[in-house]
Amino acid sequence: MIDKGFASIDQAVADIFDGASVMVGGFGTAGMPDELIDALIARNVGELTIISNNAGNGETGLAALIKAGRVRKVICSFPRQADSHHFDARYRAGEIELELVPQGNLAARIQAAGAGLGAIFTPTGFGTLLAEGKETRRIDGKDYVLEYPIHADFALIKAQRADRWGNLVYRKTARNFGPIMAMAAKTAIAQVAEIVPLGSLDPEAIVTPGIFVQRVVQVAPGAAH
Amino acid sequence: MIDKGFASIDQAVADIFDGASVMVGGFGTAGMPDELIDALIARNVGELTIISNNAGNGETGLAALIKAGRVRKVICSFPRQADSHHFDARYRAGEIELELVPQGNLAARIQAAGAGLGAIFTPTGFGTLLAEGKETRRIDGKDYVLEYPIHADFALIKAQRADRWGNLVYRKTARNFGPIMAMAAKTAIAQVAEIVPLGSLDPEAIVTPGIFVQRVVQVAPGAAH
Amino acid sequence: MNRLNREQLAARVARDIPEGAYVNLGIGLPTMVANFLPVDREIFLQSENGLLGMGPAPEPGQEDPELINAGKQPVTLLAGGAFFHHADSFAMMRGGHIDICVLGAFQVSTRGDLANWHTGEPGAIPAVGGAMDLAIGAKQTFVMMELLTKQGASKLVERCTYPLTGLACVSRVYTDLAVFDLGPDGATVVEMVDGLTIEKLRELTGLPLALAAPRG
Amino acid sequence: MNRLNREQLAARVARDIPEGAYVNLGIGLPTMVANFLPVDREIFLQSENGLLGMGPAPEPGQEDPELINAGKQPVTLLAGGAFFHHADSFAMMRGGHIDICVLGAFQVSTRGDLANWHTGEPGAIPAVGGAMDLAIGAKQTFVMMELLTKQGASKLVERCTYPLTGLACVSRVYTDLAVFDLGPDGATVVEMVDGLTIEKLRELTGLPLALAAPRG
Repeated sequence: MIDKGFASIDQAVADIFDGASVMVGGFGTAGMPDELIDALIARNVGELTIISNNAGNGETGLAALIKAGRVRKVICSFPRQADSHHFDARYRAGEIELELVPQGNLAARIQAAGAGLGAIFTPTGFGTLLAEGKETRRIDGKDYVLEYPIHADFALIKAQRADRWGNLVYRKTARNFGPIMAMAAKTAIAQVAEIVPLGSLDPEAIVTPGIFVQRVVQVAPGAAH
Repeated sequence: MIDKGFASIDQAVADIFDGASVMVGGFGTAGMPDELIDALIARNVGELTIISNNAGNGETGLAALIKAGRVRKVICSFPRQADSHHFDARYRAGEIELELVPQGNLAARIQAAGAGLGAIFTPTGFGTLLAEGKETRRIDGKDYVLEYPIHADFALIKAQRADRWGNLVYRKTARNFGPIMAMAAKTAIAQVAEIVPLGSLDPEAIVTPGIFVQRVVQVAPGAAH
Repeated sequence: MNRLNREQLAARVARDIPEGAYVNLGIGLPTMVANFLPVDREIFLQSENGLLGMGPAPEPGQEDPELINAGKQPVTLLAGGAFFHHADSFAMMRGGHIDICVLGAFQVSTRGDLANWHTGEPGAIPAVGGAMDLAIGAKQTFVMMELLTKQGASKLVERCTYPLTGLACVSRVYTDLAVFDLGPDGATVVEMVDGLTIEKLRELTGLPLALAAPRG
Repeated sequence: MNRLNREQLAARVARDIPEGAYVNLGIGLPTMVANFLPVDREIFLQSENGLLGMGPAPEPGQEDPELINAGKQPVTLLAGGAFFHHADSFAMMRGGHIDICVLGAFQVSTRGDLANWHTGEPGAIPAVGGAMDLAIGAKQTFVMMELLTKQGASKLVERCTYPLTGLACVSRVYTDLAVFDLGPDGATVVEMVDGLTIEKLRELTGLPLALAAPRG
């Protein structure tokens, strides 16, 4: 019997290794897998490459991971925010590398990785600093930039409900990058509010089929672990 | 008030023009928008380019459109079937052009059109007859073929339920190409079993948001129109 | 000279958004346009973090941290709205399914180049978000901004000096002093506030502005 | 020499599919493998027309024309199954999420090239379906076929003469006479039916087959 459920959140992240590339879901705090990130911080691995839309807010989640000095590189669209002081400090100190990617290209490159494409021509960014040095091409009278897929060793995402096969449904705008990150990572780990019995998720409404999810772990809202 | 519902199926296809490119959903007969195709046949326009997975079965749907001599070109993955005699005859007579596309590339090219990409590097077909003459590239040790998006003037698809904003949900494996064809066509026309009041579709379970759908028309199962 | 205030400017933009339009309102000033959309028009607001059919801010106490807009403010969902993931959301944008995108700007060139993501100051940490995708994706990109900087320099320029967000992507600019249509032939003044003349506007901007023929 | 019949061959393939595997079974002979999967293993069958967690054929009278497999036969969905659209379905394939794909073949070369979509006969109408995507997408592609044509020619060949489906994509071939592992160094015989010798197999195929070391 296949059960992708993990009893503890610490076990779910136990094999994330030094130097791993880790996708982290969430847009701002919506969909941010805080408890998975806390468990990752507790593991004391470093030199991580983080792929996420932002680079942490305030003192929790990604910001805490960065504060703890575990991150070597961030691939994101929007690192600078009013309360992104931990990223800012590390970046200004030259301790974190930043690859800035337009948000839609970030999504498209993650999706391309999940779908096994080798590269995509996207119009976004053409003629800007963020396309400097990149291959471009005019196709049907419009200009495009060649962008490559972004794969990752792990994805940490947050969903609302899962079953033991790893099928996921999300909640409102917390969905954001979750479905495509699950597809693009070798090991996708989802923290969910509830693990429900097999067959209780509507097969027409499953957003992420279990094939894209390797581990699920139930996290009571606000629970310690 | 926006109401994408059309009272008659004939009105829903009334502006499909000679020479138009028309995507037709369905995999075999599942998801095939038979009534929309019948309405199209009744319109007597020709020189159509049809993008669909198959090239018609038996005597109905696409097969009838082809039999009626309305189709100049078919872009599909699997034209030849035991009962595809109308396509076979027109093709052998040199009256229909065929662009054969591997099914996954067909899906990816349609999705790329909907997503505004200029081209994609896909591994499927590399080194085969279907990639002859196409640009190829080795990326990270793997070989890819450059494929271009497939756009269309119209998409004819079948869904289960719609609301007046054009939101769609599908039924089982009749979903197949519907969601991506809706994205790739200038005018997506969905025949549905039921038009429901706004707000009755679960926003978490809407498969095709209304932005991708221009017209919906309710077709009672088996009804004449 | 009657400069439009922020509310008046938002209301002016809102007037040009037709019923049935799919619209993305950028962070900051453009977000205010939502407050002035005529209640008798159904207009679909998209937010690139994954919702379509965005409604107004919730009542106090009704905020849901998982129902936010791209500016990370709490919002609501209208009946008929839908949620979707980021790749589908940006497919809406990049694929040309959004009719109108309204953005703020540091500078816009007369041929429609947009600069709104980065001041290019040494030491500034760059952040782009969805700006570049929004700029080039929609069928029409509108900019709303004050025409002049606090120092009196025109933000409508011959050529942007800030790093670009997108090339030739802005079709119309709404400012506190005038509305401009942009294109390969440069900027055309579509309307001006009371008391402003085309000569004065040319002087303020330093640009050879054309004047649109009065509408029938 | 005990040639495996179709059922035995399907059972042999089924034995090698581990619990938890995501598997796509091609049209025709490979579809039969489903009938022999051990009931004590949870194995996920994917069908490229948009379902995962495919169950057995429905009871007579329970067929649903909108619940079919890629061979257009009526099937069922297991509890825990899911539906999705064609782009997501082929992302599962092309993106390497499917563990094992089992396909039929006209020919397979010793380095794993596959020919299974087109005989190349003059006048034949070509049709490819998902064959090329399936061939190159899965982590492992298995072929099941009779080793010899009716005329006695080996379908495992040095070099395919039929038009190719994919290059170097097949890792293992199950036939009625033997099982072969394929790779850059050619074909290795993993197992043979009772009464068959490596010498005889070399003679039947005309290939310099290696013999795998017996397993511990």
